[in-house]
Amino acid sequence: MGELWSRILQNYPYVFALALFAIGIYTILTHSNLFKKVIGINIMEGSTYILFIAAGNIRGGVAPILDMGDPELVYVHPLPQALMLTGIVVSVSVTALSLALIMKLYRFYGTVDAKEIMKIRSEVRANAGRNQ
Amino acid sequence: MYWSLILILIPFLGALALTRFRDLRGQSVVGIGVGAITLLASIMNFLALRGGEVLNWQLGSFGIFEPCFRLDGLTALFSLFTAFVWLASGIYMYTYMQHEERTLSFYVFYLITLGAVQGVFLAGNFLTLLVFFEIMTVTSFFWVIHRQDRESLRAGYFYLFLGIAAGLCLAGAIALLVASGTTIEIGMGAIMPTNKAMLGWAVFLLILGFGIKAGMVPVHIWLPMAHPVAPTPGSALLSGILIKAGAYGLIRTGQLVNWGLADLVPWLGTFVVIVGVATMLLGVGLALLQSNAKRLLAYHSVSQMGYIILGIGTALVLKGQGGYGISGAIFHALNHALFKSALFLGVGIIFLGTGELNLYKLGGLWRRYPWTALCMLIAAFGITGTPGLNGFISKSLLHHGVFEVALSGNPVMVWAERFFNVVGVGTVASFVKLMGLTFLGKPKTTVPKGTGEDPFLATAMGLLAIVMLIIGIQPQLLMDLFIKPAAISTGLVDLSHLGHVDFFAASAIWDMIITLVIGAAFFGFGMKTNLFHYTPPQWLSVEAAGRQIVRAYAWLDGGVSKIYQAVSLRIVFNARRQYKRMMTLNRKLDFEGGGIFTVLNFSNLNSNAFLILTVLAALVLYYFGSYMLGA
Amino acid sequence: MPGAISENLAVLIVVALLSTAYIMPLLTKIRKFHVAEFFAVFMLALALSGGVYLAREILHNGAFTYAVGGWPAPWGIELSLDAISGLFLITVGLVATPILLYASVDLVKDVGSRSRAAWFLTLFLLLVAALCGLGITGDLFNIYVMVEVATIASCAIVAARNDAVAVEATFKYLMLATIGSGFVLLGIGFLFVLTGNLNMAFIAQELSASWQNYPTALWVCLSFFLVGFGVKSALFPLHVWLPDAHSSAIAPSSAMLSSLAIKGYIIALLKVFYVAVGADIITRLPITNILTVLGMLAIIAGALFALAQDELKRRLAFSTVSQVGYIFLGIGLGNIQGLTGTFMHILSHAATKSLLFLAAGAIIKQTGKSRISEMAGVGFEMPVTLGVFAVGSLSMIGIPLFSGFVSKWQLLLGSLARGNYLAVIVLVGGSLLAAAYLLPVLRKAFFERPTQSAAVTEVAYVQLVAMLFLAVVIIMIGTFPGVVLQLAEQAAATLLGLEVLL
Amino acid sequence: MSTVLVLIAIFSTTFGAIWIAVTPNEAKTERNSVALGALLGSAAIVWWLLSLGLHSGVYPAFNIGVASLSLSFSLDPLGLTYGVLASTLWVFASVYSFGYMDQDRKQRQYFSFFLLSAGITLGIAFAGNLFTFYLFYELLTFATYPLVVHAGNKEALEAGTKYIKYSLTGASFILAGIVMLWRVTGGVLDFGSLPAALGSASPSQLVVLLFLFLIGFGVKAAVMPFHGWLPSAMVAPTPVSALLHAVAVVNAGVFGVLRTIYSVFGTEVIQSMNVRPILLVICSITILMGSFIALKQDVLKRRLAYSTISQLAYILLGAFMLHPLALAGAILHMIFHSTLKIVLFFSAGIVAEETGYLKVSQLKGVGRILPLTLGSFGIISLGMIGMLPLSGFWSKYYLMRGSLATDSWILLVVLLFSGFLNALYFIPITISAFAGKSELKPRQKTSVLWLMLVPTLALAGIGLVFGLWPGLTLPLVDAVVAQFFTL
Repeated sequence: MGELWSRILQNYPYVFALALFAIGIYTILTHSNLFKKVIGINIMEGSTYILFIAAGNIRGGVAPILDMGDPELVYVHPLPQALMLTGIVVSVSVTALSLALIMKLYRFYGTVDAKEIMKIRSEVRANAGRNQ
Repeated sequence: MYWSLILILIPFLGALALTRFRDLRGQSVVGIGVGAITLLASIMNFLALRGGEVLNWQLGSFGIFEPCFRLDGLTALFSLFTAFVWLASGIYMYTYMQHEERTLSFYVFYLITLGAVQGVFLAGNFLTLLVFFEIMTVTSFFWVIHRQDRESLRAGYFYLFLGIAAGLCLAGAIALLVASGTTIEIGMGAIMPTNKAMLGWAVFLLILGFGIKAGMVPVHIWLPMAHPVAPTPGSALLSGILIKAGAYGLIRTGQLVNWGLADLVPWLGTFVVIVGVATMLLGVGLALLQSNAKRLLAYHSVSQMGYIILGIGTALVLKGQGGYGISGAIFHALNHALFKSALFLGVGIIFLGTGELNLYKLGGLWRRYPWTALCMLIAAFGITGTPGLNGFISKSLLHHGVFEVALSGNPVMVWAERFFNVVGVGTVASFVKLMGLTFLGKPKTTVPKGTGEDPFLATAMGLLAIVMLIIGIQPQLLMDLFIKPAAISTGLVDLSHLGHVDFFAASAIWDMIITLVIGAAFFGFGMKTNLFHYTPPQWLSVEAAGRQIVRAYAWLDGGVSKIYQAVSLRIVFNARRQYKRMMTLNRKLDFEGGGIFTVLNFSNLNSNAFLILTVLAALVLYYFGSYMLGA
Repeated sequence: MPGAISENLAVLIVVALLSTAYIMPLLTKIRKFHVAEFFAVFMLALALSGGVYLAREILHNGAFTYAVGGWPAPWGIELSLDAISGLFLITVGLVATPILLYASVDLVKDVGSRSRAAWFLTLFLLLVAALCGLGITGDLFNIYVMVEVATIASCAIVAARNDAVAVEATFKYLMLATIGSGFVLLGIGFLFVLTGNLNMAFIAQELSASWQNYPTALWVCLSFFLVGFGVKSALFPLHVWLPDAHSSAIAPSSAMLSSLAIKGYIIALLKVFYVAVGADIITRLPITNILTVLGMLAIIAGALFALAQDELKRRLAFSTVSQVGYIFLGIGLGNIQGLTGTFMHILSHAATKSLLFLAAGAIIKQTGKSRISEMAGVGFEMPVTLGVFAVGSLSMIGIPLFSGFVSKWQLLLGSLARGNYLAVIVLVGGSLLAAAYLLPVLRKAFFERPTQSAAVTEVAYVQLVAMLFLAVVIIMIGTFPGVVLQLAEQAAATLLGLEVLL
Repeated sequence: MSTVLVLIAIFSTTFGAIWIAVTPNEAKTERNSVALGALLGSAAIVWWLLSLGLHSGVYPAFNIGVASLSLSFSLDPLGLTYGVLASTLWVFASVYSFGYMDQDRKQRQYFSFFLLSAGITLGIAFAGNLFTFYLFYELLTFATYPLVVHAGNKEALEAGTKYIKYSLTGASFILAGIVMLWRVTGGVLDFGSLPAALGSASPSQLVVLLFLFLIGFGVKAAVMPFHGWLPSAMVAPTPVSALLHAVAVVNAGVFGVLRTIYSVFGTEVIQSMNVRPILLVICSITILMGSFIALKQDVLKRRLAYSTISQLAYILLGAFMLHPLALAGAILHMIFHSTLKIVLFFSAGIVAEETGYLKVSQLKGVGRILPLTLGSFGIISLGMIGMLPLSGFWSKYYLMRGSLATDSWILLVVLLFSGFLNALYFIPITISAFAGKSELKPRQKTSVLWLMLVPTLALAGIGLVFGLWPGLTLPLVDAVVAQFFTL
């Protein structure tokens, strides 16, 4: 048991990241407001950044700039950081796209609440279903 | 051989030619002409085998099917009297057909059937025989339904279906014969069959098949129905000739098993004897009860065929010693052809005049129809076996045969001998009835003018009568000329005692006279006690049994189909319902408001995300589960 | 082809497509917008020819890797060009070109305005480029990037048709896809944590050495990948977004999504499972059985859902779910025939489903009827369209001489090789169900009297040409599968790490 | 050379179909001439190939395509029998259709699919491996579907759906069987080398395989549990029902069974599996039940359909007896039953066209109006019963001999009894047609009627000729028997 605790304490960034991820998912699930869903998405992706950075980080490591002078320097793994930059870009674009869509939806349905939208749409579809 | 070809082909060609003639006169001329040609051809055939050799020839080999023909004493005899009777009835039809409609079709089938029958007699192996046999069945069927009223159609169906059954039996028999490693050549005896059981069944099927044609009990039912309803010439030929095809086949069957020598089919002889006796008894018994002249004659055909079958049976029992039986059978076939057709023709003449077939409504017609009465009287004496007429000869031959088997002391055979005499008595009685009620007494019906005898009818009757007389007076001549060669060609071993048969021995004649007297007495007794009006209960008849079978089948079939319907409908119905259910379920999964399915609803974002998580959780849990179980 | 190009051909294809994509918006102002469209089509055709060239190279000289910018792995980005990428490049080019050709006819009318049309082209080309990238990439970083690009692009082209249903569907698609990519990212993160590498070859080495030490972690990350890619490629229980998205988009978008977009993620999944993690590990884990089961479920359930639909495009969308099941079944079988079947089915389903969607779009556009029950007698008015629709249906059912049969055949062999008789039954039953939901359309169209005969004409010749091209592709693959089959077998062999059988 | 000829024989009709499909619906003469020409051409080539094979023993065999699934064609006596039969009868049926379809609106569709299915049938006949066989078998279903639903009304569509359902299900059984076979034999599908390759299979595998194939083909051969589609498919135009549902399609199923038994498994394997009793019992049940059900049908074509079901079982019976004589009987029955049954259908079609009567109970006295039609019907129906001098007898004769040679007596009884049942349901049709009086007026013979009448009479004549000269088929039958039995 204690051994488990110690493991968790060693890898606390990962635990933290997973917790954040769960929170993000939870947000997406529980909130029917589209904006909140988008926020949830962002939280979720944020958690992954933490995960990567933590994985790439080394205690006392410096930025990976080649320096012939000092061979003992420890570099931080650059790859995850690069990846995360991309990830940030991606999440931004996703957010932008989803916000645009939400605007359109508001224009069409007059609401940003998923349940409302569902109700309206299902009525339309149900009528269609009845016709067939 | 060319004459045989002519025998078979000319009728078919004649039938083709007939279709050109629209008028009755032309048609009948063609009919008579063809009949004459066939008669000539059969005579030539007869002359062709003086010296008693056997002529065989193949009509080319068509691979699977090798039609081959055979000409020997038996064949020649049968084809000869066939052609003769056919000619006679052809002449008769010249007048008779003026009172019928659709004469063309009748004439066409009349000729085709002639060719077919000749083919049956001339066939050299059972396949060839079967070809003509089937043709004969179908074409003669059209005689039966010629009137096309309900009764004749019903009779026709019986006739055709039983005929087809006979054909199928023969087909099966042929297959069995081939499989049993024996020959299907006609006129050959089976030698060393590889499979005796198969041979036995083959012979049984042959007996059945030919027996159906020969009106053998219990498959005789078609005969009393079919013969009366046909137009008179048709009845005459059906009764006179076509059933002889069955008899011919039976004789050949006997020959196939070497007349019981080497016991290929042990049970055969006794079986045939019993069947023969049964046929005789039943035929004559029912004949006594008939009031319709034609039906009476038809039942007599049954009983006379019984005589022939009995003769064959005795020959089979005596294993090659049965010269009497077989020659009697052949002789009786010839005689029966003559007098039965004569009788039918005579009745037909009366029917033309009076339009009446019920004996009890006829009477005193001998003034009106003297010539007919005379010829019919001769024929009646013939069939009752009065000394001095043809029937007497053949019957005494048969009686010799039966007597010989009876000597063996086997109770069956003894009783056969006794029944033989009883049937004789019955025959006499019924013919006294026929002749007496028809011609004697006071007239009960008025006969319109111009419907009496005319030369053609008279000629037809006369021809037959004369031949009968000749046979009756000169039996030995006939024996040497026709019967012996025929009997020889049936492969009999011993014919020595046929040479010196004393037909007119006092004892034989005495017996016959006694029979006649008893018969007459019995007729008187029957008339007094209204015995002849007794109708046997329906359930006794074979038809009734058949009807029961049909009803049972219908019941069974109805039940089965009901069950089938119920089950299949149920299945289909359930399948439909389940399908509908599934489809509605799918729609619910697809639309909002799916009741309990809202959780999985495809259009609902939250539930979808939830679904994804559950899948993930399921995966991980599955792994841990297996992990724990594994560890 | 000059050496400089042929060496860098792999990356050139992607780059060319990307740059074309970015040019498109600039072409809005030119007088004849068709020029722009045909330019795009032309670029796609070029990409196709490049893909064919690469495939030939790979077939003859074997697979090779290409270090982008000359930086070797693990620092540089590595493209691994093997039979898989060759096959997928061909697939993408072969299918995307006719789709865009079809779209180009009245794109402006479909999406509303010229500028929107131009942006549509951009997104389309972006999608194609991303798919090509997925085909040729060799490390997880790239996979992630390409997956994201593909996701966003496909979402956007769904929304291209500017109406409520489309947008709503798009939003849902976006949300779920993002969750999916979140999982994918987590999975990549796990792999990175476990191995410290993002290059698949290296990861494979690391894992094969030391995977027994942390099976649980590996399993969890595999599940992340499965769910993440499963969502994006509409594996059965996760397919929920697909019907809405694919049925509400305009015909070319639906065709593109249903036939190619999904396959991109499947290729990615294959690479992760079989290249990064390695065939021996995967086949030893129960995940393959899970894939098989899910695949069978997908085949049956998708078909049943399709049966229930009356809207033609929706029915086709659900049929996609069912067909994806075949692909996953093949992945789960994990033997050479099964994976060959998977690749063949990726190709044949791409061609077939795009053909069906295009034909359906043509019907709906010309007759204005979107429901099957209204389509009585359409076949007499649009014989060519319905004819190619018939070709597509037969291929989907898996009639010999059509491409569908080849893949089904391989899958059947694979499942028998696995001794999985249930899979055999499911495959056969699945094709029967396909007949059940596709043939009624033809029956309606060809053999039932039209209710009222509106004067309906065929679509434009260019569109007919596009559809006929796809039909010919289907029949050619079905009749002479030789080369393609060889490529697919080689791809399967590469995945399984067998030496290439030629 | 002969390779090319085979391809021409198969695909000439296909080209004809395309040609017809592009000719306008009005160009009747062009269409008819194209159809007749294509069919005659292919039939002539098939006959030539047959004579070549029979005289010089040269049977062309070749492959198309690459990789594992190659289309392979190889001719053999069995295939040629079916091919000759189908292509010849197709010619007659096309002439008949010219008359029958004279007033039809969708003649173009009809004739193109008519020709298409002719080519496909030849493909089935000449297929050299199971895959090719399956391919054409599958295609046949789709090519004949339009002919079945030609009427376009509700009933026809339902019948067509039923047809498709049954056929596709059967075909999927076959597909499963083929794949399994592929596994078992390691990729050998050629008929020539299959029996040898099956040596390694385990008994259980063999049984599963056999039943997969038999069920698959049994659907098209209308064996009893799977016969449901045949009677309902009778809504098709008469030439179609005649050709497809008495000759081509059903015989394709029968042919498939023959292939399965003799070319795929080989007699030794089947013998060793001792499944023979089961199969024979199924066939006997089909024979008898078919006849019994036919007795109750009042619609003429349905009655014919059930009689077809029972007659096809004869062929299967012969195939399952695994004896040279029985096989000869099966082949003969395949030939003779087709030639006879097609006449019956043609006559029924003429009656329906001329008088509009479909029911047996309506036929009273029609024989007076259409004497030739009903006459040929009556004569040929005697052949179906198995009466000489008609060809039907000889096949039954050989079947009976086969059943005796294999010591299965009961089959002899079954054959005879079903023959009698045939009589029970065929004879009354003719009799009532000729006996009764009909209120219809006899009409003059139009050219259309002659177009329908001539093939009917010709085929009836052929039936008679075969009855008197059954040896004409002997070389073919001998070749087939010698192909599978070493005598």
